[in-house]
Amino acid sequence: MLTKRFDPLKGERLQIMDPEGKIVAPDLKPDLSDERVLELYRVMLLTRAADNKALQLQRQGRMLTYAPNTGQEAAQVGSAAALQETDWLVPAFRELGAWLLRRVSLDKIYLYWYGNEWGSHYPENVRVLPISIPIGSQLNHAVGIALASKLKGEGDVTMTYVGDGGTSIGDFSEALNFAGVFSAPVVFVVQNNQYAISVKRSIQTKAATLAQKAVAAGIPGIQVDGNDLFAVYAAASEAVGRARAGEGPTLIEAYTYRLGAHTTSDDPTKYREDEEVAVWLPKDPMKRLKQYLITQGVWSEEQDKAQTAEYEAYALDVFRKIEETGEPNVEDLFKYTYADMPEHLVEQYNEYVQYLEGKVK
Amino acid sequence: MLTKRFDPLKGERLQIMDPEGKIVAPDLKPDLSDERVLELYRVMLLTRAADNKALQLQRQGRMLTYAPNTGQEAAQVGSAAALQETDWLVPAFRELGAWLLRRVSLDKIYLYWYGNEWGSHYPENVRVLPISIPIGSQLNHAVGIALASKLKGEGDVTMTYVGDGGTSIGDFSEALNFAGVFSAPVVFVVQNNQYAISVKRSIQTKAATLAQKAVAAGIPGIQVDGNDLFAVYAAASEAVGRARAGEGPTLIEAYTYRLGAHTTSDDPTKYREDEEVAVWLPKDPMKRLKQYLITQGVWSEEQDKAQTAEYEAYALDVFRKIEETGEPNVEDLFKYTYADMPEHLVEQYNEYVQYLEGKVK
Amino acid sequence: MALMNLVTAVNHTLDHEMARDERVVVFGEDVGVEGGVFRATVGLQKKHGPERCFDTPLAEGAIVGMAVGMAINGLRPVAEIQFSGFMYPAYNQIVSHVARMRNRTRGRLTLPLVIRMPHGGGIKALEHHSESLETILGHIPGLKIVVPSTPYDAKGLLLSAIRDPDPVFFLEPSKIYRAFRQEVPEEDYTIPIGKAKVVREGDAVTVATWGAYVHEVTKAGEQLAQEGIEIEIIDLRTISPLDRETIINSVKKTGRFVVVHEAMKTYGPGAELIALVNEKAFLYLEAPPTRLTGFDITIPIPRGEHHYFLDAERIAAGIRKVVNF
Amino acid sequence: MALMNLVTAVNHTLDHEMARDERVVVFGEDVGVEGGVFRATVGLQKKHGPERCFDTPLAEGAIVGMAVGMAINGLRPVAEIQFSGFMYPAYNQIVSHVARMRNRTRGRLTLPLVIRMPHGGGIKALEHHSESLETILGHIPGLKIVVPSTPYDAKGLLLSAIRDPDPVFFLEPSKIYRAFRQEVPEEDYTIPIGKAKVVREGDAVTVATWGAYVHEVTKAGEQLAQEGIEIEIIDLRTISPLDRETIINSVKKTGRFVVVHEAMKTYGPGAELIALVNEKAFLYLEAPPTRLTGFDITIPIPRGEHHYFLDAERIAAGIRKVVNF
Ligand SMILES: Cc1ncc(C[n+]2csc(CCOP(=O)(O)OP(=O)(O)O)c2C)c(N)n1
Ligand SMILES: Cc1ncc(C[n+]2csc(CCOP(=O)(O)OP(=O)(O)O)c2C)c(N)n1
Ligand SMILES: [Mg+2]
Ligand SMILES: [Mg+2]
Repeated sequence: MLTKRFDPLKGERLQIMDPEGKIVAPDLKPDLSDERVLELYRVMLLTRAADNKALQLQRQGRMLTYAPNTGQEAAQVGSAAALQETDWLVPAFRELGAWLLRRVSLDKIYLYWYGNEWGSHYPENVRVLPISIPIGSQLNHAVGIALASKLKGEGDVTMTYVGDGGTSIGDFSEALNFAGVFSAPVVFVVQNNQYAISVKRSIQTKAATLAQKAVAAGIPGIQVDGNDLFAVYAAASEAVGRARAGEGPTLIEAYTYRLGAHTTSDDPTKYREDEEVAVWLPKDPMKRLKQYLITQGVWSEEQDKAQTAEYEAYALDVFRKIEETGEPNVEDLFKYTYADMPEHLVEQYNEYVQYLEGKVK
Repeated sequence: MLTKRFDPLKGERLQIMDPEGKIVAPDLKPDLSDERVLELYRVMLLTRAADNKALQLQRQGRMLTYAPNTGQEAAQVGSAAALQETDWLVPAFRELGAWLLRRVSLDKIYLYWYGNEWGSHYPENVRVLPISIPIGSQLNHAVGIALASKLKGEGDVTMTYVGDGGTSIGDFSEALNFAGVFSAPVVFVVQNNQYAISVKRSIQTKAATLAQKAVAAGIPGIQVDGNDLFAVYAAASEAVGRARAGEGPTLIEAYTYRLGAHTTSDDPTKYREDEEVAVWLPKDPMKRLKQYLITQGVWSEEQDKAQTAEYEAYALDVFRKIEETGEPNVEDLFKYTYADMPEHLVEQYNEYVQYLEGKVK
Repeated sequence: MALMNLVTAVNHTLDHEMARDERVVVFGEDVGVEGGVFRATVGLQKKHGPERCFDTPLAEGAIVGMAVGMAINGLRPVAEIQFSGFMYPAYNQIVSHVARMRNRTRGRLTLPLVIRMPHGGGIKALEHHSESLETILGHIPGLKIVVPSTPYDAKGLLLSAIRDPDPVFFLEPSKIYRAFRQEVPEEDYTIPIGKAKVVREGDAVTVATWGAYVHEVTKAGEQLAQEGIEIEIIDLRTISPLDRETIINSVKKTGRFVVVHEAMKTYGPGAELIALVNEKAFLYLEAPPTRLTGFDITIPIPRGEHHYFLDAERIAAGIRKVVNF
Repeated sequence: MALMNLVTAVNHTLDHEMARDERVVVFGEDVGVEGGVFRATVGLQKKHGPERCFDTPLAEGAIVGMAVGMAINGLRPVAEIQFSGFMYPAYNQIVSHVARMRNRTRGRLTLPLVIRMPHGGGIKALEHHSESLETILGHIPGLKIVVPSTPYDAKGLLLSAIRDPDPVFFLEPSKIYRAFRQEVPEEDYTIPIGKAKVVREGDAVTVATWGAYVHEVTKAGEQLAQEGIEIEIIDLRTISPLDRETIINSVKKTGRFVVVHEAMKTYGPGAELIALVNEKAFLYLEAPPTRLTGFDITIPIPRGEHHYFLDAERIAAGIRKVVNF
C-alpha cells in the first residue's frame, strides 16, 4: 500500500516520473495504456489552453475574474482519472482539469466565470458539483454524498478537492473526522499549490506536510508529487479502490505550484519572487508528460503545437458563443429561490418587470 | 522530553503513579514536595466535596443544572498546578479543580450554576476566564491571549481546556493550527473523559488517540493518565516550560473518565453499562493520591474524612449565602450590554421598571 | 388517536415518516443511542437501525454540511441541532449552501432537508440554550422557517417539512415540549407550510405571534375578553415565507396590530411584520402597530430569565394600550 | 489635508492609530505581506513590523476568536474579514462571545476590538463577495455596526471604532472604495458612533440610507429637486445602535419616510426603521413608510447583479410614489 510506503511524517513523497519525464519508480507505475495517458494529457492540454485563452480575454476586458489552473493540471486530471462514471466529484474552484475530464464542458465553466448562474447548471447525467467559493465548505458535502452512497448500498466513491489554504479552516478537519468515523467512501485531494492568495504554505500551518493532517482523523494520508500525473493517479486509484472496498477515506496531498496568479485580480509580484517561480517552471506537469509521451512514440512536438492551437481556437469559440447569449433572463433571478415562487417574490418580480417596462416606454 | 518519549502514535501513555498509589516511573516523578502535593490533593478534595454537595442540593431542587467533575480532579488540578500566578487559564466548563486552584472561589462557580451572571465576574487579580458553553470556542480566545502575551513581550503562558467531544469541532483544529503558526505560548489540555454527553469517544473520531491530533498542527502532543496527578503535572509543566521558553504550544490528552452524569439533567444509564463504570471506579484519581499521601506519612484516613466533612460544610455554607442573595438586580440585565446604555435600552429598561412598579401598586 | 405532548409528537412523526420513506435519515449529537437530550428521537435507532438514526461527532457545521451532501445524493436528511444556540457554527453552511444550492445551480441540485432544533427559552437552561433565531434565518432567501405551537401542528408541519422540496428549519419551542398533551391522529396528515392560523377571532386588534407565545397570548386574550376586548390572534406557524394574506386581512378588519415575540426587539422578526402591515394596510391603521418583544439584551441565565419573557399579564397590558390608543 | 479615496482613508487611519497606540494590531488573510486584497493594509507591516500587522491562516472563526483573546489581554485588535460573505464561519464567535463577553462577566472582561470588512456588492465579484450583513449583526445586542459613506467619515468613524470600549463592526462599502476622492485631514479627529448625518435637507420626505447607497440617493435627490421635490436624506452612519432622534425628528417634519438599502427586503434592516417610525411618529405619517431594497433573492453573480441594485432612477421613482401618495 502506497500510504504505508510513503509516510508523510518521515517526509516521504511519492514520485514516479521525474521532471524530465523519466520513470523513476517503474514498479509503482500505474497500469495505464499509452492511449489512456494521451487522453489524459489532452485534457490537461485543453485545461492549459482554456486558461491561456481566458487570461487573454480577461485582459481584453471580455472575461471577468478568472482563477487559472496553470501548473496544477496533473494534480487535477490525475486524481479525477481514478474515478468511474458513476462516482461523484466535489471540487473547490480551481479544478478545471477535473471538470473537463468528468464531462462538464468548457462552456459551463466559462459561463460561470463570465458571471452567469447557468454555468453551475450541469447536465443531469454528470455527478459533479459546481464551483464552491467558501473555502473548505464543500468537503462536508462530499462526506454527505459519500455516506449516502454507502447507506444506499451503492458502490460509488466521492472525490473532493481543497487547497493548501483550505486545510486551515475547521470544515477541513471536521470533514476528515466525519469521514473517518462513518468510514465514508470519500477521497480528499489537497492541491497544495504553495499559496493561499498571497499567504505562503509555511504561514498556513506549522505541520511539515498537509498529508499528515490525516493523522488527526485516524485515516491514511499520503503526499505525492502533484506535478507527476502517474504519482497522483497511483495514489488516487489506490484511495478510490480502498473507498470502494468499504475501507474508508484517504487524504492525498498533491504537492504542486500555482505558476500563475491567484486570479486575474491578483498580482503575485507583490508577494513572491520571480526566482521562486523560476525554480518551479521546469517542474511543469505538462512538460514532463509531453516528454514521456514523445519518448513512448505516441506524441510529437508538432502534434502538441497543433493540438494546442486547436484547443485555443475551440476555447475562443466557446467564449464567443457565451458572449452572444447576452443578458440573463430576469425571471431566472427570482425563479430558483424555491421550488415555487412564494407570493412576496412574485410581487417583487412583477413590480420590477413593470418598472423595467415603464423605463422602456 | 516527555513528548518525545511518549509517542501517541505508538499508543504510549505517560503514567507515573498507578491506581494503587505506587510510583511506577520514579525517574519521571516531578519535583513536588509532599506539602505541595497535599495542597493539590486538598483542592481535589474540595472539588469532590463541592460536586457532592451540588448534586445533593440539586436533588433537593435548590441548585439548577450542574456539571460534575467527579473522576477528573487530577486532570484539572494537575494541569493548572503547572501555571504561575500571572499565567492565564481558559477553561471550558468542567474544570472546577482548576478554577479553585487558581483562586476563583467556590461561590463564583456555585453562583454561576445557580443561574446568576455575577458568577462569571471574577476578581481583577485572577487571570482566569469564566465558563464557556459553546464547545471549543474558548480555545481561540486562549490563542489570542497567549499571542498578546508574546507580542507584549510578557512571559505569561495560557492554559486552556476542552473535552474529547470538543476535539471534533473546527475551532479545535483552527486553534491548534494558529497556535503552531504563531508559536503562541499556550498549552491545550483535552480532558478525555470518554464521553460527550452520550456519545462514546470511539464515535467521536477514528483517531486512536486525541493527542495525535497535534500532528495536524505540527506541534507536540502527548497522552497521559489523566487520573494520575503526577503524570498530568509532569506533562503540563514541561509544556508550560516550553511555552515560556518561546518554543510554542503543546497538546496534552488527559485520559480520564467521567464517573458521574454529564450534568444533573443527564441519565447515563441510558447509554452506558454499570460494568464500564465499575472498571473505572478503582482508577479514581482521589483514591490513588490519598494512598500515596498516606504512604508518605503526611495524611491519614481520619484526616481525609474530617477534611471532607469540613469541605462539605463549607460548600453548603457557600450555597446558603448564595440562596440568600435572592433575585438579580433588574438594572444589571441591561447595564452590561455596552459600556454605556444606548438610548433604546434606557427606554426599554425604564418602561419595564415602570411596568414592574405598576404591578406592585 | 393518541394523547401526545409536543416532543412525543415529533418523535412519533419522525418514526412515521421513517417507516413510510426509506430515504429519511435522522442524525445529530446524542440523537442515536440516547435518543436526544430532549428524547425527540428516542427509539428510532432501535426501530430503524443505526444506519438511519445515528450519533455524529460534535460539529454542527459538519452535521449540516453532511445533510447537504446527503440531500444531493437522494436522501431526505433530518438533522438535529441540540439547541438553537449551537446553530451558529453551522451558519456558514446554512447561508452559503443550504439556502442557495437550488438558485446557484438554477434548479439542478435541490436540498430537500430538514434541520430541527429546540427554540427559545423558558426552561431555566444555561447560556446559549434559549436563543430565538427567526431573524437570522428568516432574512435568508431560500430557507423556510416553521415554528409549531401544538403537538397536532407539530406532526402536520413536520411531515410537510420533510416532504418539502426545499430546506426547512423546524424550530421546536422547548418550553412547551411537555407543557400539555393533545389528541394527535396516528394517520398521515399535513399542514401546509406558509399558512398561518387564526386561533381566536376578534375585532379589537390583530395579534400575531407563534410558538410558545401563542399560549401566553391566548391567556391574555381570555383576560381581555372579560374586559370586553376581543382580540384576534394569529399563530403564524411559518416565519418564512410569511402568510401575508391572513395577517393583512385581519388588520384590515381590526385596524390595529400587535406582534408578540420572544426574540430581541431591534432588527427582530416583529419589525418585518410591522413593515408589512404598513405596506399593505396603512390606510386601515387606527393605532401604531406595536411590538411586544424581548429586550435588546442577551437573554439572562436562569435567575433573571423571567424578566426577559412576556407573560399573559404583560402582554395584556401592552395590548390594552394599543386598543385604547 | 490630502485627497484620499475610501480605501486609502482606511489605510491612512490604521497607520495613524498604530503609530499613536501601540496596542493596536492588524491582522487577517493576506493583510500582512500583500497588504490586503483591496490594499487597505498596504505598507503597515513594513512600517509597524510583522508583529503588529500580519497574515493569518485561512480561518475566520479563529481570526475573530483570536481577536477576542487579544482584547482580553490588553491589545486593541483590528481584524479583517476578506469579504463580508466569509464572515459566516466566524458567526459563532461573534454572537456567542464578541457580543456577550461584557454582559456575561458583568463588565469584568470587555472587548475593545474592531472587525473590518468590505460590505455590499456592485463590484462584479464572485458569489459570496457581495453580502449585506446589517440585520444578522444588528439584531445581536452588544455589537456596534458602522458603515461609512465617504473617505472623511471613514477616518473619523474608524478612529472612534478602534477607541470604542466595545466591539465594533466596520463595514466598508467596497463599491465606493475607489469611487471618489475627498480631502481627509492628516490630524486626529473622530466622528461619534451612533450619530446619523443629515446630508441633504428637505421637507417632502425623509429618506434614510447608508454606505454606497448614500450616493445613489443623493443623485435621486438632485433629480427630484428639479421636479420641485425636496427630500431630506439621512446617512445613518451607524446601523446599531440607531440614532433614533435624528430619524424621528426628520419624519415628524416631513410626514413621510422611505428607507433605501441594498440588503434583502424581508426581515431586513429597513423593517426596523419602519417599525421605529411607527412607534415614534405614527401620528405624523401622511403616507405609508416604504422600503426600497434588494429583492428577496441571493444576489446574482455579475451578469445579473445590476438588476439587484437600485440606481438613482429607480430610487427616484420609488420616492415619487411616496411623495405623491
Ligand atoms: C471561507 C473563505 N475565506 C476567504 C475566502 C477568500 N479566498 C478565496 S481563495 C482564497 C485562498 C485559497 O487558498 P487555497 O485553499 O490554497 O486555494 P488556491 O486558491 O491556492 O487554489 C481566499 C482566502 C474564501 N473564498 N472563503
Ligand atoms: C457547539 C456546541 N454544540 C453542542 C453543545 C451541547 N453540549 C454541551 S456539552 C456537550 C458534550 C461535550 O463533550 P466533551 O467535549 O467531551 O466535554 P465533557 O462534557 O465530556 O466534559 C454537548 C454536545 C455545546 N455546548 N456547544
Ligand atoms: Mg493554494
Ligand atoms: Mg467528554
